[in-house]
Amino acid sequence: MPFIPHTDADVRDMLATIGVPNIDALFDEIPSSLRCGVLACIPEALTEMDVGRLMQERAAQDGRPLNFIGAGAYEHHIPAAVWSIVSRGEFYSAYTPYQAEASQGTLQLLYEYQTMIASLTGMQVANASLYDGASAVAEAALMAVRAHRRSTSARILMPTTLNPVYRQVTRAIAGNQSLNFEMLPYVPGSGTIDATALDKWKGQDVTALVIQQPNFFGQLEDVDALTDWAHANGALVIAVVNPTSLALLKPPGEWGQKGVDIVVGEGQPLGVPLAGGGPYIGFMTTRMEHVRQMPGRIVGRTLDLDGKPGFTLTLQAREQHIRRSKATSNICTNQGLLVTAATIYLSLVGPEGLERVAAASQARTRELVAALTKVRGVRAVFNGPRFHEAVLTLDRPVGPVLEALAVQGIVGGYSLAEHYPELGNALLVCATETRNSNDIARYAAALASLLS
Amino acid sequence: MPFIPHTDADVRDMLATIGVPNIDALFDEIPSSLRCGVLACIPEALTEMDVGRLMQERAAQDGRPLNFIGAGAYEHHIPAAVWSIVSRGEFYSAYTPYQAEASQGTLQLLYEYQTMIASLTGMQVANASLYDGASAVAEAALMAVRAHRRSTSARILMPTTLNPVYRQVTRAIAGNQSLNFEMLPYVPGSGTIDATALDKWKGQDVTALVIQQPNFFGQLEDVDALTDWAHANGALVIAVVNPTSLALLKPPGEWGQKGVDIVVGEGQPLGVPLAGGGPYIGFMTTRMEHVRQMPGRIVGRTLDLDGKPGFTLTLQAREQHIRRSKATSNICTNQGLLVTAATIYLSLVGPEGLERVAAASQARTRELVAALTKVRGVRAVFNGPRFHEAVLTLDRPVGPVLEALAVQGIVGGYSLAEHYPELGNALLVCATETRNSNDIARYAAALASLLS
Amino acid sequence: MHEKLIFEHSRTGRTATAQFPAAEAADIPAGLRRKQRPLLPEVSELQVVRHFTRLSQLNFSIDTHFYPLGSCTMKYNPRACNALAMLPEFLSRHPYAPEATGQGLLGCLYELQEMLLEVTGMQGVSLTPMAGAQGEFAGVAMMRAYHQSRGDLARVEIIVPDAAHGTNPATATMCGCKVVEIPSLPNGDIDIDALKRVVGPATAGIMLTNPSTLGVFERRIAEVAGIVHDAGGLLYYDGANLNAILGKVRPGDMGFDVIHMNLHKTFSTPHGGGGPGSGAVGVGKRLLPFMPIPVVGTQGNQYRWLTEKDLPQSIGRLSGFMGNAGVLLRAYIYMRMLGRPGMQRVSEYATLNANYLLARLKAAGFDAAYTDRRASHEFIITLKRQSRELGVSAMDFAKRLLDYGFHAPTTYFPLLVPECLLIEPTETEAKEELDGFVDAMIAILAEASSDPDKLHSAPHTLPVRRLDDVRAAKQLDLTWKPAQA
Amino acid sequence: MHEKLIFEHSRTGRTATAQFPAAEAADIPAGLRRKQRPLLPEVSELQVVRHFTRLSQLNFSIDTHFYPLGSCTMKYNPRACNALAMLPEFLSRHPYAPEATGQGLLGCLYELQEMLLEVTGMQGVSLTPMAGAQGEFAGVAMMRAYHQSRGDLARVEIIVPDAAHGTNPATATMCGCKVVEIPSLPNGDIDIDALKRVVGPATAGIMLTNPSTLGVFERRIAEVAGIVHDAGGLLYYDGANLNAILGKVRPGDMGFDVIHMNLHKTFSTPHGGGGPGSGAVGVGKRLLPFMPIPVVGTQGNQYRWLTEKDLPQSIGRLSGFMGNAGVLLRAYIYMRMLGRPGMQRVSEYATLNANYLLARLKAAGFDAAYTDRRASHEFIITLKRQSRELGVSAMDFAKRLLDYGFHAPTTYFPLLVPECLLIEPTETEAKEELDGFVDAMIAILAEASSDPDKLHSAPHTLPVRRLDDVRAAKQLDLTWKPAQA
Ligand SMILES: Cc1ncc(COP(=O)(O)O)c(C=O)c1O
Ligand SMILES: Cc1ncc(COP(=O)(O)O)c(C=O)c1O
Repeated sequence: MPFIPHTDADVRDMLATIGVPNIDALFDEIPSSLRCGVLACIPEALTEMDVGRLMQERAAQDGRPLNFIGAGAYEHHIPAAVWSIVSRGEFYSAYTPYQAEASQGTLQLLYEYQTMIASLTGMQVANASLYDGASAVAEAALMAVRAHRRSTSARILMPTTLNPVYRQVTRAIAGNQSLNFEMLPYVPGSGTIDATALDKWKGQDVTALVIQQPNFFGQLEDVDALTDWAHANGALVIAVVNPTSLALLKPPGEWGQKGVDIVVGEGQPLGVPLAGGGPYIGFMTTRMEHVRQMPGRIVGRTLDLDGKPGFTLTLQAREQHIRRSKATSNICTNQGLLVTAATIYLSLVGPEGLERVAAASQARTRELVAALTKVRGVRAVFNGPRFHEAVLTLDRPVGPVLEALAVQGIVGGYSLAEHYPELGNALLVCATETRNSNDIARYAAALASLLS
Repeated sequence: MPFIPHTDADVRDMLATIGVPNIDALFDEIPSSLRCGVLACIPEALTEMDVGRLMQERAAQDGRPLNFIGAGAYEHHIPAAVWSIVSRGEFYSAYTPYQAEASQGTLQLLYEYQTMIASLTGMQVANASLYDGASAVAEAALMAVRAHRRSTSARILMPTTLNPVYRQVTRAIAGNQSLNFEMLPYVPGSGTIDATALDKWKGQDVTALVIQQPNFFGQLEDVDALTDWAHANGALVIAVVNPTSLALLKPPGEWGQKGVDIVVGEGQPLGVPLAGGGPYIGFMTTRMEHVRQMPGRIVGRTLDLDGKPGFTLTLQAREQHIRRSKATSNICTNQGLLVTAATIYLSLVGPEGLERVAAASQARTRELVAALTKVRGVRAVFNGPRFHEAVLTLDRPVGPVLEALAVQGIVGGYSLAEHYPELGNALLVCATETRNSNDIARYAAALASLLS
Repeated sequence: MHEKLIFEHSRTGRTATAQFPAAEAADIPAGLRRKQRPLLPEVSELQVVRHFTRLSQLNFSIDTHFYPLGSCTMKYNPRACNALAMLPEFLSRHPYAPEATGQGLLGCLYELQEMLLEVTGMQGVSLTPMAGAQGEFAGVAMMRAYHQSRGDLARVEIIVPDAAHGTNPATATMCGCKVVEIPSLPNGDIDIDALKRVVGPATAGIMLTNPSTLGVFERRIAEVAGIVHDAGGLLYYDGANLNAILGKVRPGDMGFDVIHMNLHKTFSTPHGGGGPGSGAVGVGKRLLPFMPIPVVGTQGNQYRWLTEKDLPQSIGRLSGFMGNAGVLLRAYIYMRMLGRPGMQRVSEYATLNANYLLARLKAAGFDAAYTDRRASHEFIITLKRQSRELGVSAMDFAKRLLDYGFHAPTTYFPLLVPECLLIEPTETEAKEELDGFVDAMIAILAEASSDPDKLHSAPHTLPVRRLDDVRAAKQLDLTWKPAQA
Repeated sequence: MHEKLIFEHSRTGRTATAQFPAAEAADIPAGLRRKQRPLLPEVSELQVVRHFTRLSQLNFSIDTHFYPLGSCTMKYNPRACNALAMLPEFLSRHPYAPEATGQGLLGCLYELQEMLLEVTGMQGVSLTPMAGAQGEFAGVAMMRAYHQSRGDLARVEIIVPDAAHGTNPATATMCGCKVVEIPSLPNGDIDIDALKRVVGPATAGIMLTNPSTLGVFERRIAEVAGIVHDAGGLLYYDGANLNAILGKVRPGDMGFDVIHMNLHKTFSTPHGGGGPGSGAVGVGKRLLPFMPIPVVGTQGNQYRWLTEKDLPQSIGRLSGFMGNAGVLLRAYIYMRMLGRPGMQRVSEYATLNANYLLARLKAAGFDAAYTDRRASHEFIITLKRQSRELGVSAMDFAKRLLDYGFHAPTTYFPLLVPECLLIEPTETEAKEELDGFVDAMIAILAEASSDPDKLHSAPHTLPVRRLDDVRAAKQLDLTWKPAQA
């Protein structure tokens, strides 16, 4: 039997020990009226070999097109060492380190991760992960409401330059607790938050301002001024950041006079494959004063009976298994294995490597924009500094162009038609260090021939 | 620097400790006239990302054609667990277990392997591997000469049904020690050894008779009679076997009245990928009386200082690092990692699984032969029982047909033109459990259209 | 074995240059630039490999130890699921790549939805929730949305049994609901009278786990369903314990309106040292319009994502893209390998193992929390008596078990059973392994009399002795700081 | 930690059915059929995974420990080499598939040949030998074939220094040659006078390792070459120590006629617990026609195998197909990542590490075997003095090092240095690791005075204490036997 070790003799012995005639007798507390019949829609079992062929065929159907989308998930080089270690059974098949003494590997790694991600964002403490970047924004909004004792409005300002799906997810999750989300427009020329629009909330009770840097368009926001405005106005600041960019960009802990209050983001760029959308990593860091309001697991260093250092889950009184309905969040299972990947990735590239990855990605996008805007009918939409993403417009609807590119094995970008109809035929494109000049030339040539 | 951890400060400190001004000074014992210049033909370094792309492109060039060749290397299903464990650093990056106490993992595994492979072949003892099946035959021939004290002829009878490359390799390796290889023809109808031809050596000093089962054509030899003839004639018997087949076929230890003396073969079918020809596994088993004549590492179970069982390399006095010019072989590094794969593979499939793999492979080849011989111009050459390989002839030269099939992504078989010109347009084909009815139909259809 | 922190291996200027591109100029205005490099280790590739390989060896895991952690279903994670979910085409797929280039993946997910429908008896499935707790969130949010869509705005109370997993009440709160707790009876069943007392016009629904987290099947489930439905509430099924009933009874048939499944439990995707998980939700007819998006649908012979346009009443999106796709693939592959009879075997052998282990432990002198009940796929031992008589706690037993080479069962959950161990052996463990566990429990019980300190100070053979959790929480040390020069 | 034998986990009738096809009838005549099933374990997939994962943890390895095993070049094996050599297209390629379907693989091998030519300064390379010893065999066989092709049939003697690796004399014998041993001088150089005495008309050639296995560079190599060549013999270079001179001096330039390289050492393919290796051979002009086949050649813009048709004087084939192709791919990938300057860095930092470690050990009171010499990439410490004074052997030191978390250096080789440790740190180890090793050596030396029994009975912290090798050889237990019922 696949994965079941019992021999006939085992079963006989075990039934005798229990004192029942057969296995079915063990289900005698289930009312017979409820018992179900055969699961007719479940196919017959396949051997590993056959399921292997099936999956290979499915994979071959999808192929490996050349990708120029970012929009929240980025294709970076992942060193071979990362997943060969992540896949080790001791990481892969362990669970939440409830028994600290038997889980020092996972716990020490999480402590190392917390250190790295806190430092990367310029904050003091980090949790051990949330589900993904989008849901992390929702958790941050809820946390801000808890953490900001003097604010009663539960009003969260969200710029339209924040990833639109993050806005949707935040509403879907945090909306149930009567938070008020109000929108902040962007300046058409720069694609960054319209700071003058903030006047509307001046002197009002605002719980928190969310700032995404680089923003969804890839443009760089004036984070210092925005942070200072929020703090001056009594609001907390939630930063939403791309961890790769932080090798080059000022960390949120240093934005403005005081630095932000909560930082969240999508950790996928750090060694996690695109994988069709997940599993990824939601990360979160904050100041020490807010640590008891953080959701998620936190690992601390302590001592054992002999005075030797060791690691354990701590501040569990925030969590659902202790605090139940009063917990900071319902999160239990998180994204541990992906955090393992991120920690190994960050260790391999180190501070210099992350900087180079970031700089190369920026340079490749620069090159991409230059190449594509040479194509007749294509132009860049926004001015000003950006990281590794850019918005272009075409002289015709984007959807059919993307479909035609896909036929040629090119994934040409993300259409902004649904979320930003005001931009016309707009397209968000991205190139990381994994795209080389040939790739870019191939895309430009394909686009040129489609638009000609 | 790739893979080198030294910082500038490290280098300074280390040079100071040594007392030299720079690294180059450490090479001052090399006569300067001998120092070489830049290695102009070595390309610039690539990052892992770039070498990754390069290798992906090379791999894509080769594709994954549908394979119908065996001829000594067989495509079987390899459970995913096998290589995920084999690739663990503790197996992958360890070396020969010279320090037994720090290598119990490898040593216990080898002991388990020896047990499995000895039992599979029906013999008493096994070594921990030789390079591959071909070189194992050479080692077996040399061993037979050492082991057979009463024989002085160093005459080895090799049937033409033995893999022709094995014959070449045996000559290339053992030929230097003045062994005499004499050829034994096959019966044209059955493709098996012509027993009547043995009369020629009756009563003569023959050191050993080699028998391959199933033979190179996939046909089953009359191993009992051949073994008994050899023993009656004072010769040892060297069996060359396919380990998968031994789940169904009588093990060499039971051939004839007394069983054979040495068994060798290619262990690749046991969890080792085709991989373009290697690394594979040469296995060897024998009777206990000959153990001191065996080449290669051998692991034994013993006790430690506390009386606890443990494992260690043993009978090292046979080996080159102790016995030097009088060693049983020069082999040192062997195929340890592949043995790891084979041991895990055999543990996963177990006795029942190996039997099913063997039976399914035989059935698929039966199906293949039936389908291909329905094609006009194709016929089977030999009668009689076979395992999972068969010789067919075409109505035209094989080479161009195989090339045309390759263009369609089908690797259609191994041409026997070079080694068996007497068979005409002959082709050795094979199907294992990994080929299904669709595959076979696809091949038959392609062949039919080519030959029409 | 002790392994330094990765930062302690770091030296300024050390790099693994094979792993990143050559230097390139960045174009960032000065005011937005980072000034000081982050505290990332500067180490060689070998140091990274060695450090994390050594760290990994400090863990217990399914692949190395029996791991009977109750409520977590620590069963074998087939290696094929990992290998095949990591085929390069799947890994390199951008979630926003056109659907036409993802028919292979979407096909797998669609079939997974269909299979989950079949095993749960529900009417619709959404795969998007990223863990059990998010599945719960989706479920309760759908219940609220349902009531609101009918203008039934007063229904804000979620009834939760006292034995429920902590995520249940926490989820209700996250959905803006009020939690109403009801007690369990001494036999482990729900207190039906208490239930009757609390239901009413404010009842949004009830969250149940069946078999419950007490390790027993709620026998009066049909009655419970009737009471809640009659009061206008809905029934939520916490699917963490689906392993117990797979192919035997279906939540849909028991009257549940919504269910979340922990694919990382019943369908054996990895636990990964804490995650990732997947909390797919199944719904009955009434909740179909409210499912979280995206869901895989078909159009002609193509698969495509159903979004807000298709499900305008959806509770919305819960993740940036479409949930933990890679986890879903693993579950799909696992289900295809089990196939139809394999599904039933899961619950049969999981239940056999649990009842056998319970019978043996009872025979060895341990007390079952619910004596006259069948174990489901897990069961509870209470050490209340031993604690009183010998002064050893469930925690002491748990820590000492580690010395014997067994991961501890879940301790102190459910909260209502004193000094409890919740034990879930799963179907993939062999009888000998269970026997070895019983032997260890017997040996520890003997030590508890002869040498209780051995238990109090356990573990003795692991990389660290018992850790000071109080200190950890009081003297917070959550990140490493470089020594001041 | 102790792990049972896999056979002890076996139970009759237990299977891992996901791993093999359904039952099918086999068609074998009764007389040729197997009657009794072989002794293979009957275990579940989880049991297999758990057993071998646990076994793996009992090993020291580069990935977990500093492993300064002299003459073995235990450097970091980049993970990329493994991952990329295992791309499915390479793994699934049948060696007899048409060359047209293998241009990607053949291209890599061809370029590998070219790069090896460049680093060795030779004229031709064959990749087919499957380990160093088989490379040696190929080399000596080519020397013989050369002499025989010239009718120079008397040349059957191979000169081997006493410090040579055991494979050298063993290889000479396998090639049907006679071994003539010559001594080394106290400074580690070859005794040139002795060499002069033994060369003559029977000399087929000399096998040298340079730097020698004594860890020093043979300074008078040009003279040695002259003497042997003048006598009509050829020079064989044992490339096990190529790591010491990569990019600094080339065997071809030193006058060698043939060389084997251990790609599993210098070019960092895995050691795999004993193998696989690869012993590619390089040859000078005179030996070009004799190279073992197959070799990769070009024809037009296609790669193809050169066989007996192209090299009719070849010594022939040494393997069933074409050697350890997968190992060759790993070496190719490694070389591409190192690139031109990376080659030189290998020898520079390997030499730096060795000389640093030697300097520190000397300062700590250990005796270098060759005091006034530079270390190459490795060096020898002799514990003769400590053995005499304190009664502790090199073996005791080696075993005690294991307790300190270091794999032992090579012990008792070369045979001519008493109580020796041959130490090769390799370039991929960090200074701190070397310092830690020195600290351990100092601590052990202190123990050798204060508590020598601690050394005699070491190791103390591993899965087993010191093993009884004598018993192993006397009471042979080479396979497990089931208990008689
Ligand atoms: C009964 C029960 N409900 C819910 C959950 C929550 O699932 P997850 O951890 O995936 O969020 C768990 C898992 O721990 C559980 O055991
Ligand atoms: C000096 C020397 N020569 C030859 C060899 C033999 O190489 P291999 O083990 O690959 O056969 C070795 C390796 O151990 C060696 O160190």
